[in-house]
This record gives sequence, structure tokens and C-alpha cells, in this order.
Amino acid sequence: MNRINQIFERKENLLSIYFTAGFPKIDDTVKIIKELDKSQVDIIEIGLPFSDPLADGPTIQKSSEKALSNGMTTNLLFDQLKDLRKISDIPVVIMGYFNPILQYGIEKFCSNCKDVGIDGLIIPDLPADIFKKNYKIIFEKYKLNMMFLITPQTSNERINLIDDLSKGFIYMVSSYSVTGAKDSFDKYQIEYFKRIKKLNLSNPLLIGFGISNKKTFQTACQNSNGAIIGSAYIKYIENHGVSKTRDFIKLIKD
Amino acid sequence: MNRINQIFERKENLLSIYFTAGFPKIDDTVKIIKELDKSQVDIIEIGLPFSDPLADGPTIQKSSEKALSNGMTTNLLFDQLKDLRKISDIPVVIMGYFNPILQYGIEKFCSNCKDVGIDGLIIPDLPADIFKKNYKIIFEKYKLNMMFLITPQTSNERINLIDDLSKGFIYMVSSYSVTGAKDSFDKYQIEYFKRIKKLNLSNPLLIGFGISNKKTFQTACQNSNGAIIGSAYIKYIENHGVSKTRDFIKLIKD
Amino acid sequence: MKNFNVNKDGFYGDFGGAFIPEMLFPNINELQKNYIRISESKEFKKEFNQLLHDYVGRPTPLYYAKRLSEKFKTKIYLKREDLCHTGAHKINNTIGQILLAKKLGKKRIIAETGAGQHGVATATVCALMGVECVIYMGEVDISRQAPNVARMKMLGAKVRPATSGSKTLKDATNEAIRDWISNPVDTHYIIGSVVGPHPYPDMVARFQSVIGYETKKQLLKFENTENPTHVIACVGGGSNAAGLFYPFLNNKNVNIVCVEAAGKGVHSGESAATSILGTEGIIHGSKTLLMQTKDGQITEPYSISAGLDYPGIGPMHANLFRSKRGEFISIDDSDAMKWGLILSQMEGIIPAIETSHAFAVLDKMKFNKNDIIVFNCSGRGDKDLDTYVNYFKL
Amino acid sequence: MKNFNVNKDGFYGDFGGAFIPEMLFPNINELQKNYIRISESKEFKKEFNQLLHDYVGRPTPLYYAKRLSEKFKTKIYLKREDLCHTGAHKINNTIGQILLAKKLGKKRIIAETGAGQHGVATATVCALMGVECVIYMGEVDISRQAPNVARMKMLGAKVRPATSGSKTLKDATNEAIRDWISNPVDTHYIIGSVVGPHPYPDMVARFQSVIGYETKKQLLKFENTENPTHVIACVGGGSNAAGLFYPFLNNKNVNIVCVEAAGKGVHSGESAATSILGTEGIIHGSKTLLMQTKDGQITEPYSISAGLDYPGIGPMHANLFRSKRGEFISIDDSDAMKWGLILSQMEGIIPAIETSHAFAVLDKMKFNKNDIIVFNCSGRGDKDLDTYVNYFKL
Ligand SMILES: Cc1ncc(COP(=O)(O)O)c(C=O)c1O
Ligand SMILES: Cc1ncc(COP(=O)(O)O)c(C=O)c1O
Repeated sequence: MNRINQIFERKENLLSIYFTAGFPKIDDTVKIIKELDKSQVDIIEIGLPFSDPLADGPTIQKSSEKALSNGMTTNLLFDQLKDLRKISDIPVVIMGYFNPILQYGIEKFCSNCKDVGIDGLIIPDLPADIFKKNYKIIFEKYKLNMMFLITPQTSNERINLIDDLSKGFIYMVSSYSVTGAKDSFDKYQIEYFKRIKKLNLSNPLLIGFGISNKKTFQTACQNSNGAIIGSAYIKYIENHGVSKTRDFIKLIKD
Repeated sequence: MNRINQIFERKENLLSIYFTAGFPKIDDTVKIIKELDKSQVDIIEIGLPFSDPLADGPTIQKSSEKALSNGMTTNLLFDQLKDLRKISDIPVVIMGYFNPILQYGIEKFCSNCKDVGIDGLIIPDLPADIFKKNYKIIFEKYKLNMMFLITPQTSNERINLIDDLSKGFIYMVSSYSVTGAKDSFDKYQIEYFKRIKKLNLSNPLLIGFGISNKKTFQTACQNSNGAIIGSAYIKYIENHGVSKTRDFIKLIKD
Repeated sequence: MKNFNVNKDGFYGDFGGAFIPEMLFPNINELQKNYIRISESKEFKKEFNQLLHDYVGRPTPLYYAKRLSEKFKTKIYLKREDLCHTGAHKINNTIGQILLAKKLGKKRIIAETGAGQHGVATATVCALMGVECVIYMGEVDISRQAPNVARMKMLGAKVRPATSGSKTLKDATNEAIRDWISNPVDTHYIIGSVVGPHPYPDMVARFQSVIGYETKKQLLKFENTENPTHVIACVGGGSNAAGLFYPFLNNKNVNIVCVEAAGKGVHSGESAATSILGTEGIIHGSKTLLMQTKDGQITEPYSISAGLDYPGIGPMHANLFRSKRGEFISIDDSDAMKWGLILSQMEGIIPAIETSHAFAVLDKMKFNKNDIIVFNCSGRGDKDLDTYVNYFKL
Repeated sequence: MKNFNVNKDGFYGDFGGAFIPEMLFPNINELQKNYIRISESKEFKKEFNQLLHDYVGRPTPLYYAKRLSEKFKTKIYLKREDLCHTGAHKINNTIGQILLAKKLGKKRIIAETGAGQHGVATATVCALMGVECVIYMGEVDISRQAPNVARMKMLGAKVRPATSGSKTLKDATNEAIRDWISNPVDTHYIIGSVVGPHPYPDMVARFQSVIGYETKKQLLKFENTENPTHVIACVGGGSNAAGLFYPFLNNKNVNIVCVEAAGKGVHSGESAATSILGTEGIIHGSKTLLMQTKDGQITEPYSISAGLDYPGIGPMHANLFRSKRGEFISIDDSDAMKWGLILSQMEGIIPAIETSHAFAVLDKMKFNKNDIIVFNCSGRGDKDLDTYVNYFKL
């Protein structure tokens, strides 16, 4: 059983942390994973930086730009991750845009993921339908979970399709927005969370986009199986350094 | 008999000098007439300054602008000229554009001219035909000679019309150009002078536009009854002062 | 019925004629004798109309301005001269005159320009025909209409600054006339408005009359009548107005409205509202209304729009004014600018500042629900962007 | 016969599709389901065609360029999109999309722009319809296309700078997509070229196809055939090209020529010649040819012309290239600039620098006496005057 599925069986109120590989420094990838491991986060999402991250807000955009100018590449990422499973047992997901994966070669990419111990993928611009039609078979071959997104606009019909295709969790985008830290949720968001929860999907739900502090994390947990934090963490390590990761997690969890 | 007609009966190689009333100083008009009288020029042309002297080159344009900003007006000019005939017996012509004369009132203008002893008028933008049809009768009433222009382009038929209407002399424009001093005549100009001379017109001819020195003056005289100098004189008094008028005339005549 | 068109002597009522220095007589005479013969010939018409169609982009639309009509509770149409090649009505005339100049064997073209639209239109037809081109433009206008100066240069024309007087359109016209005096044989002077000595006012009005004739035809489709109740245009020299009014001049059921530039206010001393401030006189070879001192010195006009910054109006318009056939309204800088923004934001059309003046009458006149108002949208505002941006601090 | 148009899945051969984040699924899906139904409805067509006619000024002329034809000893026609309201073909598409957006009940419009022409065209139709409008534009483009920025502001649009990447068209597109993700319910995104996820490439091509259909009709009058031997257009995203090519796509007797911007030279590292430098990949939701590193990072393109400064081409064009149906030629900055001047001085038409690229093929290709070549004169050069003036030190 995939590490992602396991963690949801074992735990509630999961915290998944996203960071951009190669940021702030090119060789921070492993350091950050070690820090997150020590901090006992539940899932790690490694962002493969892309020149044109069109679902991302300014924080992740800038971290991606920096990572690329630091020299981050797909090959280098796999190289950095080659001892991943010696370092940590936490489920690890790669989040990346489709074009770099396509250029790398999908099969080769999946195969490398499997080799280094990646558990799943989030590819925001690979729509569920195209995945199903063209690529599902490849990802399954390498036992990689695919996690798809849903938004406040996603129809129930489509949520069912996504629930069918997703393995691990469904990435529940908290609002109409690109990634980025926000302070609180409004009542429409809470209604949306509740509406989805009631659907009793086969996959657990993680809420992402706009989680930045204890309050938003807790609200997310009340309405789902946990939350994903990206921009807030990236800002934090940019300001305080990678080694202060544990402090950040404490701010959220304690 | 009008002073203009008289002078052509008495003399050859006439020199007519143009100056702009009110330039360089507002009260130079009378001073200049006195100087020209002392210098024994044959005809004096007083320019009534106009804001938009479209047949004139830069020198006369600028002198007109200056004269106007000095405060020159039609009334003031007549005032300055009220003792004209106590000062000089030389034939005096007013050269002015039609609009200021029209605004002054043509009849009043003519009447004032007669009163102060003006002998004739040159109105470059009052075409011979319009003059004949609408205004001839008024100008004749006040015994003012009208002098019209001909150019290298003027047809013989039209020259005859102009010869009919002009009284005093015909103003023979030396070339295709607005007023302004030039150094010499080319062979086409000489041919044109000769062509006109052969027509044996009833009026004498004065050549104007581009006469600036002894050489051009003499050439003009060889081909007509004399010449008109404007821009060259204006430049001279601007540089050397009105009181040096006699020196300028010497440069041309001696 | 009174005739508001030119008579055989080149006069509109008391106004018009050809008060020109003898040096220009042969040129003007040549034009007077030939302009109708040539421009009414089958061959000329064919060439003229083909260029207007294939090159200028005629017919320009008659556009029903829905939002504006709703707001002012009347029917407002825009004759879209702004869509002409080079961006204003001016090119209708330059196409006509360049063809005429060619038939007369001329090898060199000169023109004056204020807003630069006529200069661009002239430079354009000269490039099209491969003819040398010199444009005179006031120094002030050169700096406030920089885009058009750049265009003239791109088109290969020489732009010569006029540095006398107010350094605007009047002075550029003086310089052009001086050039023509100096180059009478092979040069044709393309005057850009219905000003200057006869036959220019009539010739330019005829070339521009395509605006009015198209309007009639187009209006028929929209309103089942060829005749609007009002035709409205700004008047610098008056060519866009003359072009729109032409077929309606003698039809008293069509109200003619001429909009002049009041600058900083009609009586501020900085204005170009000729009908109010002007008196009869002679400017650039034509007897007309013009702004002048009591001594007959021509006054330096002022308007924020370079194309209306002229101390005279064409003799046709002087006659429309004196005879009361036309209504004259003057619009100051600030109202004109405001209307530039209104038209931009309500209809998506950024007008030339000249053109903006015309629309500002919507605040000054009352119209009925069934009125059919045709505005001449004489030009686009690309040349005026700097002025607009600075004015509104956009 | 091969079909070079879109198939029912939104692909042109290998290219196209809709690779979009889930956040955009409802919007794209809504468009996919409705764009043909709405745009083919009688009511829509009537409104669309009327606005094109009365407001945009269509049909734009097909102009026989006499002097150019004589010089190159062939028959050269210009399809005069430069005469469209706002000065380029872009408005054909924005008229179509704003009508569509209204039918879909959208209240807010966003758009990206490079040269600013699409931004102006979008701001224009938004003013016309009274709809809120936000335009994204790269910072670099904001400074090199200042006149168009001023126009957008005059028209009441908000212009938001894109400050990431090369700060040009690609980055403005990213920002617009981000805005759409953040405002999916009431906002329509008017893409300005035949790029982006299906149905945009097909939808934009359909709205632009009026260019090609008019050309056929007009050519018949000149040449007694509806089919030229060559259709030539510059390709940024490819919309003006798609519009001209549309009715000829499957007619192999008509040669299709796409002209790309080579910038400082195809292999200089500063270029936008996608067909040569690009490989298959995904950009802005579409599978197509694009300039990228071997890692799939999108390369920052370069061209002196803001409208061609894009690292991809539309999927239709990618397919034309791969299938060899189209000939692709790349023109560097200096040749494009040279041709801007040539067209200005030989035909009196100052083209947009984008457009200049197309004409430069006259130096690169050989044509026969009886060839009938139609260039898409996609836009006018008013927005580029500063660039021209500085380049040529006019
Ligand atoms: C757009 C536009 N409208 C109007 C005018 C005024 O000229 P006219 O009164 O001759 O139409 C100009 C002059 O340049 C102009 O450019
Ligand atoms: C005049 C002009 N031509 C061409 C283009 C390139 O776009 P496309 O390839 O979509 O026609 C632009 C883009 O702004 C443009 O303004």
C-alpha cells in the first residue's frame, strides 16, 4: 500500500507542506526534507520549478524563478532525491507542471519517481480527462498516485470523475485564486467545504491554497482530512532560514 | 502730374528704397525719409507692416514683426507722415497688404494718403483684376498711382492688362521668389528682363526682389528704368543704424 | 431658394475670391480654369473613387452610437472619418489634389499642416505616387503633434518648421505660400482645408463632399430618409464640415451646426472662435471672417487642438454664419477634452481633439427623441494621446 | 484530402487540446460547449457582422500595391487590416468574443496584450458595451508600446503590468490566466491570438476568418479568381495569419507563407522564430511548438516587435509547419525595420513592425509575373513610431 494511503488510514488533521526544489539554495532540497521529517509533517510536496507556473501566486512564482536561476533541473532533482528513502518515511509527492515532465519523457519521469521512492504526483495543468485517456496507464504502471484538484466551481459530476481517478487524496482548492497565503476563510468557503464533505468521496480531502496559520489550518481540518501549506512556508524559510522549519510547523500545529 | 511720373521723365537708373515703417524704432519713419532724401534716392517705398506678409522673405517679415511690436499702426503712420511734404519732394509710395487697408477703410486710407502727399500704392495681394473691377475708381479719385507686379511667369496678355492699370511704373519681380537680398542674377533672369523690355510697355519698369549690391543694381538698370531695394537696406540699417543710410546708398550707386 | 454653394466668381455671398499676389496668378488661374474640367472627367472620377475605395477605405461607416443615443435620448450617428487611411478626413482631399496635380504635370508637392493630419495625408499620397513632398508646420504644432511629425518623416516628406507669428497653422500656411511663390512652375500646393484663394475652398469641398453623399446613402438604410435633422462638425478651416454639409447646404430642413474652438474661453484672449471674434477681412488669399485687430493685423489664435488653431474660417462657413444658415457654437478646451474621454469610454472611439469639440455640443444643444443627428467623427486621437494623457494625468 | 482545420477534439494534427488547471475547467468547458452554437446563431451573426461593418469599418480594402508590384514584377495585394478601427485585425476577434461573453452573462473582461493592439481592441469593445476591463501587459511592452497603453487608459481599461520572466507577452498571458483562475464566475478572458486551450484557437480563427473570406470575394473582382497563389502573414500567436489563411487551408493550390520574427538572428539567442527553434510542448494550455530548454522551461523570446515576441505559435500553425502545408520564413529585426520604411515610402502605408516582417519576404522569395500574392497588412505603425524614429534617427 502506498505511503499516502497509509497515512490517511493512520492519522487525522494531516499537514502537508509544499516547497520548491532548489529554493532558497540549490542544495536545500534534502535539507528541507530532513527538517520536515524532524518536524513530523505528514506529507511532503516537492515542487518541480517551472518557468511559467500559471496556477501559482507571486510567492511560488518567485521561488520557482529563483530555483531555476539556481540551476534546478529535473535530472538534478532526481539526483538530489536518490537517497530520499534513507532520510525519511514520510509520503512524498512531486508537484509539477506538465511541460517539464513531458520534455523529460513521461515514462522516464515515472520510472525515476518510483526508483527514488516518490509516492504520487500533482500536475495542475494535466486535466483529469486527458490523464484518463492518455496517461493513466503509465502512471499506474509505476504505482504513482495521482492527486487531482477540485475547486468551488467543480461540478458534482466532475468531482466523481476526479474521485475515481485520484488515488491518495483530493486536493481541494479553497477558493477562486492562485496559490498564496491568506489570513482566514469566509463563509462561502466554509459552505463549500461542508458541501464537499457531505459528498462522502472515496478519497480523503486536503484543503490547499490560502492556508497560512493555525486558524486557517484548524478550520481546514474541521472540514477535511487536513491541509496543504505552500506559500506561507516558503515565505517563512526565505525570511528565517530552512533550519527554522520546526518553528514554522509549531506555529501551525501547536 | 504725379511725382512718380515726373521722376521717370527726368531720370534714368532710378533707385527706389523700401523700408518698413516703425523699424528699427517706432519713430524712425521720418528719420529714414530724411536720410533717404539726403542720399538722393529717387523713390521711397514705405512698408505698412502686416502680421502675415506672405510675399516677403525673412528680412522684411522680421522687420514687420518688430515694427508691429513697436506699436506701428496705420493711424500712427499717417500721423508720422503728416509733414512729409515739408521734409522731402521725393516721390513716396506706400507698400502694404490689402487687409490692413481694407480694415482702415479704403476711401479713408486713400484720402489720408492724398492729404499727406503719398503718390502711389503697391498692394501685392490686391490682384489687378479685382482692383479694376472693385477699387480702381476709388484710388483714381484720390489721384493715387497703383503699381502692379509682374513676374517671370506673367503672360503677355496679362502684362498688357497690368500695363493698362499701372500708373507710374511696373514692379518687375526679378525671379520666382519672395523678397530677399541675392548676390547676382542668372541668365534666365537676364533673358526675362530683356523679353519684358522688348514689349515696350507704356509704363517704365523697376526691377525688384533680390537687388542687394552695386552689381545687381547695375544689371537691373541695364534692363529697365531702375531698381527697388528692400531687404538689403533693412539689413544694413539694422546692423549700422539709420544714420548710415547714405553709406548704403553710396555702396549701390557709386 | 438661396444658394449656399460657391458662385461662378468663386464667392459664397460676400466671401471668397482670390486675393493673391501676382506671383501666384498663373498657378491659381491654371487651377481655376482646370479644376472642374479635370475633376469631373470620367477618367479622374474613376481613379479618384478607386483610390478612395481601395486605399483610403471608403465608404467609411455611418455608425449608430447606441450608448450615446440612449444617454441623450435622441438618435446619434457618427460618420467615421477616423477610419480613413491616415486617420482623418484630410486624405479625401489629398487624393483628389494629387491626382489633379499629376494631370497638371506637377512634380513637387507642398502643404501646410496644423494637427499634422493634412501633412500626413499629403506625405502619404506623395509616397503613393512617388512625388517629392515638403510640409510646412508651425514650431508649436511640431512639438504638440509629434506622432504626426514622425509619420511624415517615415513617409519620406521633408518637414519644415514655421517659426514666425504664433508658430501654428496660419504661419505654416504663410510659409507654404512663400514656397509656392518661389517654385511656381513645377510645384502644386495642396491646401488642407476649404480656405485660401478660389478655387481651393470649392475644390476641397468637392473632394470632401464624398462624406456627405455617403452619409445620405447610408442614412437611408438606417432611417428610411436621406436627410438627418442635424449635421454637426468642428470647424478649423472647415473642410470636414464642408464635406459633411455639402449635399445639405441648400436643404433648409437639415440644420447645420459648426463647432469652433473657444480655447480658454471665447473672450479670454486665447481662443479660435472666429465667428464670434472675427470680422470680415482677407487671409491667405480669401475674403472671409477672421480674427484681427482693428488695424487688420491677424490675431494669433489659440486652441488646445492644433487643427482648430486658425484665425479664419473658410468663405463657405463665413457665409453660413452671416446668412444664419448655420448655427455656430464654440467649445472651450476643457469641454472638448472632457468629450474626448466620454466618447472613448462610451463608444470605444478615441477622437482627435478637433473632433471632440463637435461632440461637446451635446451638452449645449437640446435634441428631440426623433432628431437624427450626424456628427462628423473627423479624425482619430492617436496624434493627441500625449495631450490627453497629460491633461487627465492618466 | 487532408484537413488542416481543427478536429472535434480541439486538435490540429498533433497539436492543440486544452491542458488547463482544474480551476479553469468550468470556464473552458462552458466555452467548448457553447462557442459554435452561439457564434453560428443567426442573431449572433447579425450582430457580429453589423458591428464589423458599422463600427470596425469592414470590409477592409484589398489594395493592389502598384509601385511594389512593379518593383517586384509580380502582383501584390494588401489586405488592409490596418484600416480596422483601432488599427489592426485584433478587433475582429474582440468584437466576436465580447458578444459571446455577453451571451454567456459575463460582466468583466480580462485580456493579455503584447503590442497593445489586442489590449486596445479589447478595451474598445468593453467601452462599447460598458463592461469592466483589465488588461495585462508585460513591463517591457508597456514601455515600448506607450501609445497603446495611453489608448487603453483613455478607453477606461485598467492596465496591469506583468513583471515576471521576460516581462513580455508570455508573462502577460500567465497573469491573465491567474486572474481568470481567481475570477472564474463572472469574468471572460479574451485571448488575443489563436493560442491557448481549445476552443480558443478555433474560436479566434473563426472570428478572424472574415479576413480571408473578404479577400476571396474582393480578389474575384480584380483577378477573376477567388484564389491567390500565395497568402502571406506574420505569425506572433498567429491570428492574423489564421484569419487570412482560413478559407484556403485545404486548398493546396494556395501557398501558405508564415513569417516569424528572427529577432537579432535565428541562432543569436535573441529570437522568436518558433518553428525553427521550437519543439513540441505545452504552453498556455495548448500543445504546440514552443521555444523551451531541454528541461521544458519556456525560453524568453526576443523580437523588436512586441506582437511577435512570443515563444509559441498557435496549434494550427504548428500543424501547418509539421505537415509542411505552410512555408515558414524568419525575418530579423533589421530586415523588418527596413521594410517598414519601404512600405511607408513606396505605398504611403506605415505598417506595424509585426506587419513589416511579412513584407520582408519579398527579399527572400522569388515570385512569378502571374503570381497573385496577398499580404495581410495586419496593422498600422502608429504604435511603433518611436521605435522607427529612434531606429532610423529620423
Ligand atoms: C481630425 C481633424 N478634424 C478637423 C480638423 C480641422 O480641419 P477642417 O476644419 O478643415 O476639417 C483637423 C485639422 O487638422 C483634423 O485633423
Ligand atoms: C499588427 C499586428 N500584427 C500581428 C500581430 C501578431 O499577432 P497574431 O500573430 O496573432 O496575428 C500583432 C500582435 O499584437 C499585431 O499587433
